Amino acid sequence: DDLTGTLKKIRDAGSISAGHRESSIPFSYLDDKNDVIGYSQDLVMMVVDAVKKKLNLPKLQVKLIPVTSQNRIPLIQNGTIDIESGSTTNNLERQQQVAFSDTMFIIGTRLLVKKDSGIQDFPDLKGKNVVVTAGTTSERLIREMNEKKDMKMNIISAKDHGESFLTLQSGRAVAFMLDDALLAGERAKAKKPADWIIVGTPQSKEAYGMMMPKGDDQFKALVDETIAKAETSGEAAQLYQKWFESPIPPKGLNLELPLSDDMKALFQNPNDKAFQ
Amino acid sequence: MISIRKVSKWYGEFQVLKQCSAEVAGGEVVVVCGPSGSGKSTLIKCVNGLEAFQEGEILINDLSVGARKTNLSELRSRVGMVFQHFELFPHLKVIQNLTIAQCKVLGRKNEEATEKALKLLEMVGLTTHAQKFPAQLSGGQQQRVAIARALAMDPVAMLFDEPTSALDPEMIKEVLDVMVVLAQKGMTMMVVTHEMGFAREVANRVIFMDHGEVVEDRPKTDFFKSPGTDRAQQFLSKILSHGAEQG
Amino acid sequence: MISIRKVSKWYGEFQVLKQCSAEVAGGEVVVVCGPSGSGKSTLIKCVNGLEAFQEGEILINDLSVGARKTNLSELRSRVGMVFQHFELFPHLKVIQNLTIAQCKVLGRKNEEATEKALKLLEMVGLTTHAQKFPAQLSGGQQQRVAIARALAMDPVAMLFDEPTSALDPEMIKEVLDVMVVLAQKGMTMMVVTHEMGFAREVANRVIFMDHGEVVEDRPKTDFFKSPGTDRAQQFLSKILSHGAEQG
Amino acid sequence: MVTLAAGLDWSIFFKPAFDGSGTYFRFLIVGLEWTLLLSVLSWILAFVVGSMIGVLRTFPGKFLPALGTAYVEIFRNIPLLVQLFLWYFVLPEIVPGLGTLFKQALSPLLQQLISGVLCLGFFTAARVAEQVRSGINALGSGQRGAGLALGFNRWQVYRLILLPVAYRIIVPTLTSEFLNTIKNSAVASTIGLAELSRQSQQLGEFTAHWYEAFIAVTLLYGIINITVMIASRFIERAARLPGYVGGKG
Amino acid sequence: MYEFDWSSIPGALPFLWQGMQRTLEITAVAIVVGIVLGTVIALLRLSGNWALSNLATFYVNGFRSVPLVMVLLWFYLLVPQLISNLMGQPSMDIRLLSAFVAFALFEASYYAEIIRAGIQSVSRGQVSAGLALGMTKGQTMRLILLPQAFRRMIPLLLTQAIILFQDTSLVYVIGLAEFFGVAYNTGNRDGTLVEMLLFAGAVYFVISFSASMLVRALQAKLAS
Ligand SMILES: Nc1ncnc2c1ncn2[C@@H]1O[C@H](COP(=O)(O)OP(=O)(O)OP(=O)(O)O)[C@@H](O)[C@H]1O
Ligand SMILES: Nc1ncnc2c1ncn2[C@@H]1O[C@H](COP(=O)(O)OP(=O)(O)OP(=O)(O)O)[C@@H](O)[C@H]1O
Ligand SMILES: [Mg+2]
Ligand SMILES: [Mg+2]
Repeated sequence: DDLTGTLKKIRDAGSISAGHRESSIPFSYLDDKNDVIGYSQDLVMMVVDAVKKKLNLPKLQVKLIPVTSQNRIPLIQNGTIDIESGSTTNNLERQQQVAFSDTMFIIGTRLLVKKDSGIQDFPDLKGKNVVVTAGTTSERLIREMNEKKDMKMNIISAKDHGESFLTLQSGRAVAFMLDDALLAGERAKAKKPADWIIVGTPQSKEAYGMMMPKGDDQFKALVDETIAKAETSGEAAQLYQKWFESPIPPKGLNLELPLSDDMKALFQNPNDKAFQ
Repeated sequence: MISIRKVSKWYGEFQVLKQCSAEVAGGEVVVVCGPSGSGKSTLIKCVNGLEAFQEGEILINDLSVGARKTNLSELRSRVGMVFQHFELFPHLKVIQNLTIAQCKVLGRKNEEATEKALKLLEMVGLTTHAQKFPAQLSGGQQQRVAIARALAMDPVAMLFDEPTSALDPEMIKEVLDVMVVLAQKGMTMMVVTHEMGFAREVANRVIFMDHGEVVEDRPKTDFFKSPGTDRAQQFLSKILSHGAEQG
Repeated sequence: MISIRKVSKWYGEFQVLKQCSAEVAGGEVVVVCGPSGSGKSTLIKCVNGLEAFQEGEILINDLSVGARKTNLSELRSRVGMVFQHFELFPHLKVIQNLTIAQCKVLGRKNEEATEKALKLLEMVGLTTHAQKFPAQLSGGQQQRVAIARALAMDPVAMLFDEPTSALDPEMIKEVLDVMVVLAQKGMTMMVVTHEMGFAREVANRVIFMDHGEVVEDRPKTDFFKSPGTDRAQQFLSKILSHGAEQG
Repeated sequence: MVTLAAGLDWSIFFKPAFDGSGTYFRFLIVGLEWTLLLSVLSWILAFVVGSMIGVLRTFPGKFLPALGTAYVEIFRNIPLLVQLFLWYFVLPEIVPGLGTLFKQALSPLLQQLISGVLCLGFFTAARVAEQVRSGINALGSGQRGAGLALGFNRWQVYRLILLPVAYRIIVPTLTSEFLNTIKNSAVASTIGLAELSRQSQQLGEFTAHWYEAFIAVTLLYGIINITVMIASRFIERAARLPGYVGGKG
Repeated sequence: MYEFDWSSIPGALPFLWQGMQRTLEITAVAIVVGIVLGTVIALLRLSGNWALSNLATFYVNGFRSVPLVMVLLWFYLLVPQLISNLMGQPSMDIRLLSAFVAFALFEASYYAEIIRAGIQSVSRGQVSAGLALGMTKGQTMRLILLPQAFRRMIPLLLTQAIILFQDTSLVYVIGLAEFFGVAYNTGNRDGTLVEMLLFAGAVYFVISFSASMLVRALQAKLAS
């Protein structure tokens, strides 16, 4: 028949390799039984089901492979994984290297601060220490802001979100700038989550998508179709409810992040547009 | 038996051996002496092919050491060699030191090799030490084991490179005694040594080397009575003078 | 001058020195000999405090070596010591080897130290080698530098621990010659050596050690004529026999 | 691999970096500078501390060498990354007064640098100590005896006699320890220091050209390595003593 | 004052144990393959053949000049392609396989140097003695040189193995759940990074320290 690219490879191998993250709460992470769970993971499993159906392979083997921010793009490129679903921002640079599915989530970049710190918004950060995770859009944005508005901030960039939050907790920084959904996830890890709040005007919007090999229209069409159907049918909204407005493993905390207008718009009109 | 013919050797630019010639007939004992750095060790190593040389020829029982087609391993197994620093194999027991080459090179059975080894240990007076490791023996004992190890291969000739110079004075005698016995049994021997007492007792001829050259090669009595050259004269007076009042 | 009184020393369980006593008067030359491992080196190291001992007493010019209040560095700087393996400082030129302790320990000016050093190099016949590094000298030359280095501190006595046993036979004489000159100049010396020629020529007394004990301590002529003990007799016959036919 | 090589785009190194500091090439060079600064400072600390510990381990008696041994065992048997966390995150918290002062009085960059240098320095010191000890032991007891016999005190014996020669003997192993320090300095990216490996990661994140980033950083480490090795050859040659056949026989 | 929260540890213990097994697997494979390959490379370096010895030198210097993290990343990116080119989709976990390959090749370069130094530390006289008895070069190497060299190297080889054991912690960069990776991820997920790292550090210390004590005891025994 007329299968090409990834789908053909999946059928020939009898298995699909899906990349996931290990601690991107609540998108893609390991629970206390070492199972991969999360919003993005639920969505990618829908994609897997669609692949099974399309290839008529109910017993298709699913290989879950943890990836890091460093190797996720090369691993798509060299074919080790067929699809990656975590918390990867769809942007123009990355589109040069890989293909992105329809958007599964839209975030705004905001600040996590101590409740009693008195910091309400970005202008309050003048002359303060701010932590970001190295390589994130937030790092780019905050450095630009520092230059343009001459805010004299000390910008610390830590290796990963966990270490950024540790830097915040140890008092080395007064604020941690990151995607609001991930900040909510970080806050959920805190020893006293109630001590921390997310504040500030969103500085940018980012669209999360699944990554796939570039130039494989057949596979992308199948993935997009699956995501679009989930979003328009209300299944995605249910997933949202499950991961952002209910208690989640491992500690049973509720992120309490209400559905944003951007997300509502997305669910009505699925698309694969990047914001940058 | 051993015939060294106009052998020259260079290390890079530096010429260590200059047209050296010498003959050792079967059953003869030849002592080689000369100042440090004169090329004695190099010459003796050339004889069993441990060092290559660029010019000349060395024959052992009419087999040419330098020739391509000569099987060096086989040749070496028939010429025993004893080193200044014994060079026993420290990871093997004394008895294994004596049997390993018999088994691996000559292909002897282990029992046969062990029997031979024990006989030789008896000869050098070390039967009781067969199960020890070399490090557990004194220097003199180690050197006697080394001699036995070389003999175990049934060599047609033996080469010695300063076999006593790393020994304490009291141990020198026990090693020399073994060598004297060997000589008296008619073993062909080429011995680099400064022990002139030994030379006087058993050598047939003395070869004196200096700066890579064989300067003298004369019967021992001639040599000791009146060395033919000034260099040998000087050398002899130096190494004998501080022991002059001995004995 | 040096007075060793009932000194005992243990390494753990093992007793190296057993109640050793000996006296060396000013200007006297005493040779210490004995089989390997008998404790000669240990004894001589105890004399200038390089090894500690547990019992007994050693006095140098009435200063007790073992005593707490004795300034060991100062004491050592006044007793010269020469080692078997020369132990020149390889990173310093010959001249610096001779001046460094003069400057750093005795606080002499560099010019003064250099002058002294050159005088001593002349005495040992090595003036032309002042600017070389030790490794560029032969063993005999190195040992002569080592003697000069010890002399540079104006020692009241000199200790030698087998100063010639690491040397090639031809170099032994050049070192012994220097030592003979020293002895003739009236230096107090305690010399561990097997060179019986040297002992005969300059020693006043010979001390024979075995198993950590001072077995004999007698004037040299007595000692050589008829050693008082079997052990010394045996030892002498061993170390002399292989050189018996020499000279 | 062939298809991949064709897809590599080297022009990204001449595009402006995300933080406006210049091109990405310049951006990597900044990382290289931090790597070198961190490594050199750590090395100085490691050399000084390591020499002291190494000397301690060659002292007579029991107590002082045991102290040196304890140091070496502790710093050698905990993974470097864990040690870095201890220095940067844990220590300031459990030493209340000083820790708070450290966190508040110093700029973040300085905190990172100091923690990084202390961590790498003390870690490497354990390894330098072993080299120094083996260098001193290689000299045998004779040199020590000769020094003492001339009336030098213990300190002078080490300073004037033993160490100058021991250092010469261990130049090659010290070189490879320095190279290790350079490579190990990559852990400092964890606490946010913008050293070479971190910059290459940033380059990958912001341009998505991961392969180019990996290749560039691998090459840069290779270049540092070759440079240090060449430099060490010169040091070795300069330190070599005339007539002294160092090394093994 | 830092409030420690050790609550993540009990639940994570089974996974930490699994991780430790992985760690030990990688260590073991790297030691065995590393020593075998390292011996070959060391022999090549000493072979006297210009081309072979330069090739071996290049191998050793190449691996030693790049941080282990980069080696791991490279192999994780390259090994899957090579494998699938050679034998189609592998059945084994590709990360584990990459870690095996990367560590084994990397360690071989370190072992090669240790082994080379070990061989060179055996005096030349031993070679002469072997040859003088009529042994061939191969026999001399096999029966005389290598047994002595290995005996001398054992402490160094084991010490290197301890370093290797600690270095395996770096495979967390390729997302393989070995001991350190499990500890790190658990800490990261639960916000107990400091505690989990301290715990991991303690475990590494206990194991490495005990091992190095054993090595020292062995060394003392070999020396006597
Ligand atoms: N591998 C080598 N490379 C260069 N020169 C060498 C080498 N081996 C020996 N020589 C030189 O060759 C000369 C002769 O050396 P050889 O060892 O044969 O002398 P020798 O007479 O045995 O001296 P000794 O009495 O000290 O043992 C010496 O000058 C020595 O430095
Ligand atoms: N540090 C040490 N620990 C234990 N035993 C030692 C130590 N140093 C020396 N000994 C032992 O003490 C004894 C005397 O040694 P010493 O070096 O004084 O003997 P020696 O008479 O100088 O022998 P040689 O002629 O071989 O130099 C020997 O049995 C030796 O093994
Ligand atoms: Mg020789
Ligand atoms: Mg001695």
